[in-house]
Amino acid sequence: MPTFYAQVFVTLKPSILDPQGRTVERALSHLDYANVSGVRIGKYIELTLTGERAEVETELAAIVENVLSNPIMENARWELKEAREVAGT
Amino acid sequence: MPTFYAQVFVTLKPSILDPQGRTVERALSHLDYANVSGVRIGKYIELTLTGERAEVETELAAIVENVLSNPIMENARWELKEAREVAGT
Amino acid sequence: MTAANPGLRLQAATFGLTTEEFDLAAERLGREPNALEAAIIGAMWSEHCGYKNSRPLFRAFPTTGPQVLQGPGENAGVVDIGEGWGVAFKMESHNHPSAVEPVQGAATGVGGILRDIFAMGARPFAVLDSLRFGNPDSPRTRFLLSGVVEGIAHYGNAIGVPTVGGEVTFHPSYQENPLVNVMALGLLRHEDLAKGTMGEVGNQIVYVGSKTGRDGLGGAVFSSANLSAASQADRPAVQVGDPFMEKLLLEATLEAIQAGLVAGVQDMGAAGLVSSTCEMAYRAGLGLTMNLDLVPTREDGMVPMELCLSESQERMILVPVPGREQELLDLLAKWELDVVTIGEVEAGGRYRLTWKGEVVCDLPVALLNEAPKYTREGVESEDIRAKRERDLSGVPVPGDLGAVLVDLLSHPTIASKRPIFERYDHQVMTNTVVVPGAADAAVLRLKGSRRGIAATSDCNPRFVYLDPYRGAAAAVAEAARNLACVGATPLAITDNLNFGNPHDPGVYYQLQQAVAGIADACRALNTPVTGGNVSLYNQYAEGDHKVAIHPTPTIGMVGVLPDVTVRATMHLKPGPHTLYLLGKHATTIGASQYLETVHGLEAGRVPDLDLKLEQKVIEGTLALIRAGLTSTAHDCSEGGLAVALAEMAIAGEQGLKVELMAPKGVRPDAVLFGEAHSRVVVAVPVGQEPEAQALLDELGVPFTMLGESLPGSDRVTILVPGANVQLSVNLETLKTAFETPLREILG
Amino acid sequence: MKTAVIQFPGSNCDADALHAARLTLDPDAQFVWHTETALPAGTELVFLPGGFSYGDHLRSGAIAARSPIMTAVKAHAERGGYVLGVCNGFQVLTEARLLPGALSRNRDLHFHCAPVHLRVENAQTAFTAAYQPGQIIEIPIAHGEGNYYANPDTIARLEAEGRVVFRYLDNPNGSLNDIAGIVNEQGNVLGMMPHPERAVEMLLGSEDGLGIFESLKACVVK
Ligand SMILES: Nc1ncnc2c1ncn2[C@@H]1O[C@H](COP(=O)(O)OP(=O)(O)O)[C@@H](O)[C@H]1O
Ligand SMILES: [Mg+2]
Repeated sequence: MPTFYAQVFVTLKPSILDPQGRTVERALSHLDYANVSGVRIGKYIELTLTGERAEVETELAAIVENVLSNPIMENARWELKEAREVAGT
Repeated sequence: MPTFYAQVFVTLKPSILDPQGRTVERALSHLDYANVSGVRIGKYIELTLTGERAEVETELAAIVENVLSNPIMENARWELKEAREVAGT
Repeated sequence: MTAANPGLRLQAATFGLTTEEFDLAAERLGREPNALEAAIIGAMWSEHCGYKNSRPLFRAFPTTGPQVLQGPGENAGVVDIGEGWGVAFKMESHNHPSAVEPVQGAATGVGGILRDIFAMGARPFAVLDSLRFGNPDSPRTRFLLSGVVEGIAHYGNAIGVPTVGGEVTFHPSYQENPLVNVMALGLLRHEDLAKGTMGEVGNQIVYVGSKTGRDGLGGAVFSSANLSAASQADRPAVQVGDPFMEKLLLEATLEAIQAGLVAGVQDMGAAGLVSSTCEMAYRAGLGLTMNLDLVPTREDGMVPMELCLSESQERMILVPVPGREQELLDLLAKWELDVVTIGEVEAGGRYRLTWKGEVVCDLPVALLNEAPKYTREGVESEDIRAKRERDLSGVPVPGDLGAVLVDLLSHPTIASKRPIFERYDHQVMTNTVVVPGAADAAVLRLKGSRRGIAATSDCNPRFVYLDPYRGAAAAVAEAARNLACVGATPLAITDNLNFGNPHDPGVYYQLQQAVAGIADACRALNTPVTGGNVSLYNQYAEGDHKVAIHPTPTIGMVGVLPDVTVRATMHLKPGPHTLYLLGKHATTIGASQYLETVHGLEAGRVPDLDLKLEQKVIEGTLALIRAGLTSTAHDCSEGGLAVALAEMAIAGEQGLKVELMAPKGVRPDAVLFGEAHSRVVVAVPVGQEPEAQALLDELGVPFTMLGESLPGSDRVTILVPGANVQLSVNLETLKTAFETPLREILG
Repeated sequence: MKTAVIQFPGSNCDADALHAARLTLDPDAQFVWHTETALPAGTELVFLPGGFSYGDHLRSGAIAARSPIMTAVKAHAERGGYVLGVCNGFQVLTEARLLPGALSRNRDLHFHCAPVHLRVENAQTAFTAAYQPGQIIEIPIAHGEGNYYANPDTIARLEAEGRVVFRYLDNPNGSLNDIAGIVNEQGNVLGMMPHPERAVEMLLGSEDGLGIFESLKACVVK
């Protein structure tokens, strides 16, 4: 059965302020890295799934929606690559 | 001066324990999402920089290395897109 | 048996062995060890596991007494607190890991000491952290301090053991090499006391907890090796802790011990699988064979050396009671931990490891556990002697002593640590009766009993630096005094000996003298040593020039309150009180924080320590508290009497007025800020003075009346009539000076 | 009032919750392990304790909210049974959608353990009847992720319906509208960040948490 590598990106909704991002931004300006703005910190999740593409996609969508993110404050998107497409793996 | 959107991906080095990933993986199996393995949880950071591409790239590299990631435990990679290249922004 | 490699001897150093040690091992073994065996010997003979430089000195320690249920030699000591209850306690350092990666270094330090406690069959119920950092204004110190505090909070808060006390001091000698000493206490019923033994021949050896990865490889060696630019290369050796996994391991282990399924248990700490299993075999006087192929691994392609020495966190070795193996395995499986039987206990005292069907290690258990012991020549450093003997009569008395008081209160070593302990959950488990910052020691109640348990950790490194014997003894005395100040009878200590490189005669002298000082003080105060930990090579190599830390023998002490409702705290209580000093006024500024902070001098003699007087002051303090004649007590330490009084006023949000009747010819700054030992300030409700004084006289406790508390007033007024000095400072000014500094450092 | 304290792996105020419940509500209060699918017969109050269920990995409360026992807890709540979620228990309730909104990282990114002052905004709920309206009480907090968020409509609704039960006088974590505790529409589910179970004995410094347990007790008597 084929193996897929999934990358999931979870970010805070734009309307919600991101204290961590703000802190990093402040730190950066103190360290005088100028011209930096809009720092937002989210999650980057990697996982491996096996199965036919169709089922894997449904399962991943469910996992992202029900577990990996909280729709009240977060947006999430994901990418799926089949193992053999992935160079060097 | 051009504006760039940077995406930074910070992941734990392969040989470093990822307690989060381990716990999430086990939880997923309990929620019977079968066939999921190799869950690793990292950071996904977005930021905006302005300047000429060359300087922006040097600055970003430094920021990622010194502030956004902890080289003792983490690997980091980044992508840079110039604002006008980015669709819908 | 994998053949020995002739070239190995030349690489002895890579295994943390000198060529002499390598030859000694080969001689005892009757052959050259192979590479794996050499690495195992190197790890077991490292200071951290083998105590080759320190153990011989420990003979001086008193380790017995009716209150001692378990002395040195196990994972932690245990004292009897009555009613069938015992308290297991132990302190351990994680200095070098914290210097490299403060968050994980400190977090795994907490995890490690907690495992030592529940390996005794005790449920951890309190943590104290003793921290030392360099120059408070340097970015590195900010980085280390905030990282270490975050790490301790992360681990302790998550696993749900309150962090109820500790100390934080700043001195340049810790700039590159901070100290992170963590003490943990656990509660057990006498009958549940567990031991780190393999039990009897034929017993199974069960591995439980996290899988083994390449974490902190060679950590035991790493943490005993000089910290230098080379430690950049050690960085992948960082270990990551998981308090969630530890919580499961804790509950599973205690459930198994209480169910009577466990014949022996020990955590995998420094030098991981090897040190735990061969210490257990040694204690049982037996041998074992383990199959390394069965070790659960997190990564592919791990080789025996990695499997043996990995310091992956949250792992234990359990030895089932014969015949109940399956019950134990089932119980552990319920907690979703990796559980594997990896070997069996044998007669004959060999430590045998197989891998891929081949014997890869076959060593005598005794050889591994009997590291060579070194007693060296200690010689006091000339320039330290010179500093101590320095004549201080020329030091001017500042004009504005009120300003000095404010300066001292705002020195980070003295200033309030609230910004730190507010990041620790100090109330989880709902036992914390006296919270951090409220008194000289933490007090916890014991549910279902009237008793209370008190704990403290203390050391004044400046004292130890200037006079290792007296300074170390003073640390024990201060710890006992701090317990008395909350109403607890001191029971026993654990120690954490943080020193520089023992090959340096000056450092070895400090170690020798400090151990002797601890031993004598423990005898005098009837607080035996139940265990401890040694951390040497605490120095930073910059080229060929080495900076050793101040010698820092941290003392952790535990005491018991017969009735937890009968206790004292340091804040001045409502209503008029008369203030007394138990003990005698200070007569010297030698070795004081004042001398260092205000005059930039780290010099002078450490004040005399009279342990009989100390005992009297402790008795007097306890008597007053238990007779209900005071509920306010605070000892004098850094900053002396003036700082102690100011702290009591700040905490009580009221003023006070005292007259310090010092002996003739004593400098006022000595009376105010000198750091004489054996002094406690108490507040007696107006009207009860006669009773209080009678009691003190009866006990033969020297004391002087100082003055009165001033409820409703906002001025702290201190007079030294002998030197017609009067200082009077507004409470708000003192409060701000006291409360701001650490907020600023921590951001 | 028959009380069940839910235990998740990583709960660490479970014993505290049980101790407080036995002291104030139900001498026979019991633990219920997260893998159970049913509550003990006759359970009237479900107490979701504080802690770091599943190590707070991913999002605090996220994994616990999806464990087997929560199905039974939801059913219990729908039947009108009482549910009290404290700290991590509050986080679990929001993740389980038994309460609106979410709790995110404290504004200053730090864990805070300290006594805080709360105003009792609604003294007519099953959890607060024993307090005076507007009464100021002192209860400890101990959390790193207590920053309450909900979208503007939800906040408006919570305020309009008097479902903000406790409000911080001095907001420690950045919660919108200084919200410290809220109830669901039916008023039988309370989530709060402060720890009332740490404030039921003078020996530990405050008894201001007793009101919550006394209120609940009164409910069954009538
Ligand atoms: N400074 C000391 N004073 C007294 N006993 C000590 C000291 N250092 C170590 N010990 C004892 O030696 C034994 C091994 O110490 P250690 O290796 O720190 O324990 P662990 O293996 O749990 O880390 C323990 O029983 C410990 O209490
Ligand atoms: Mg140990």
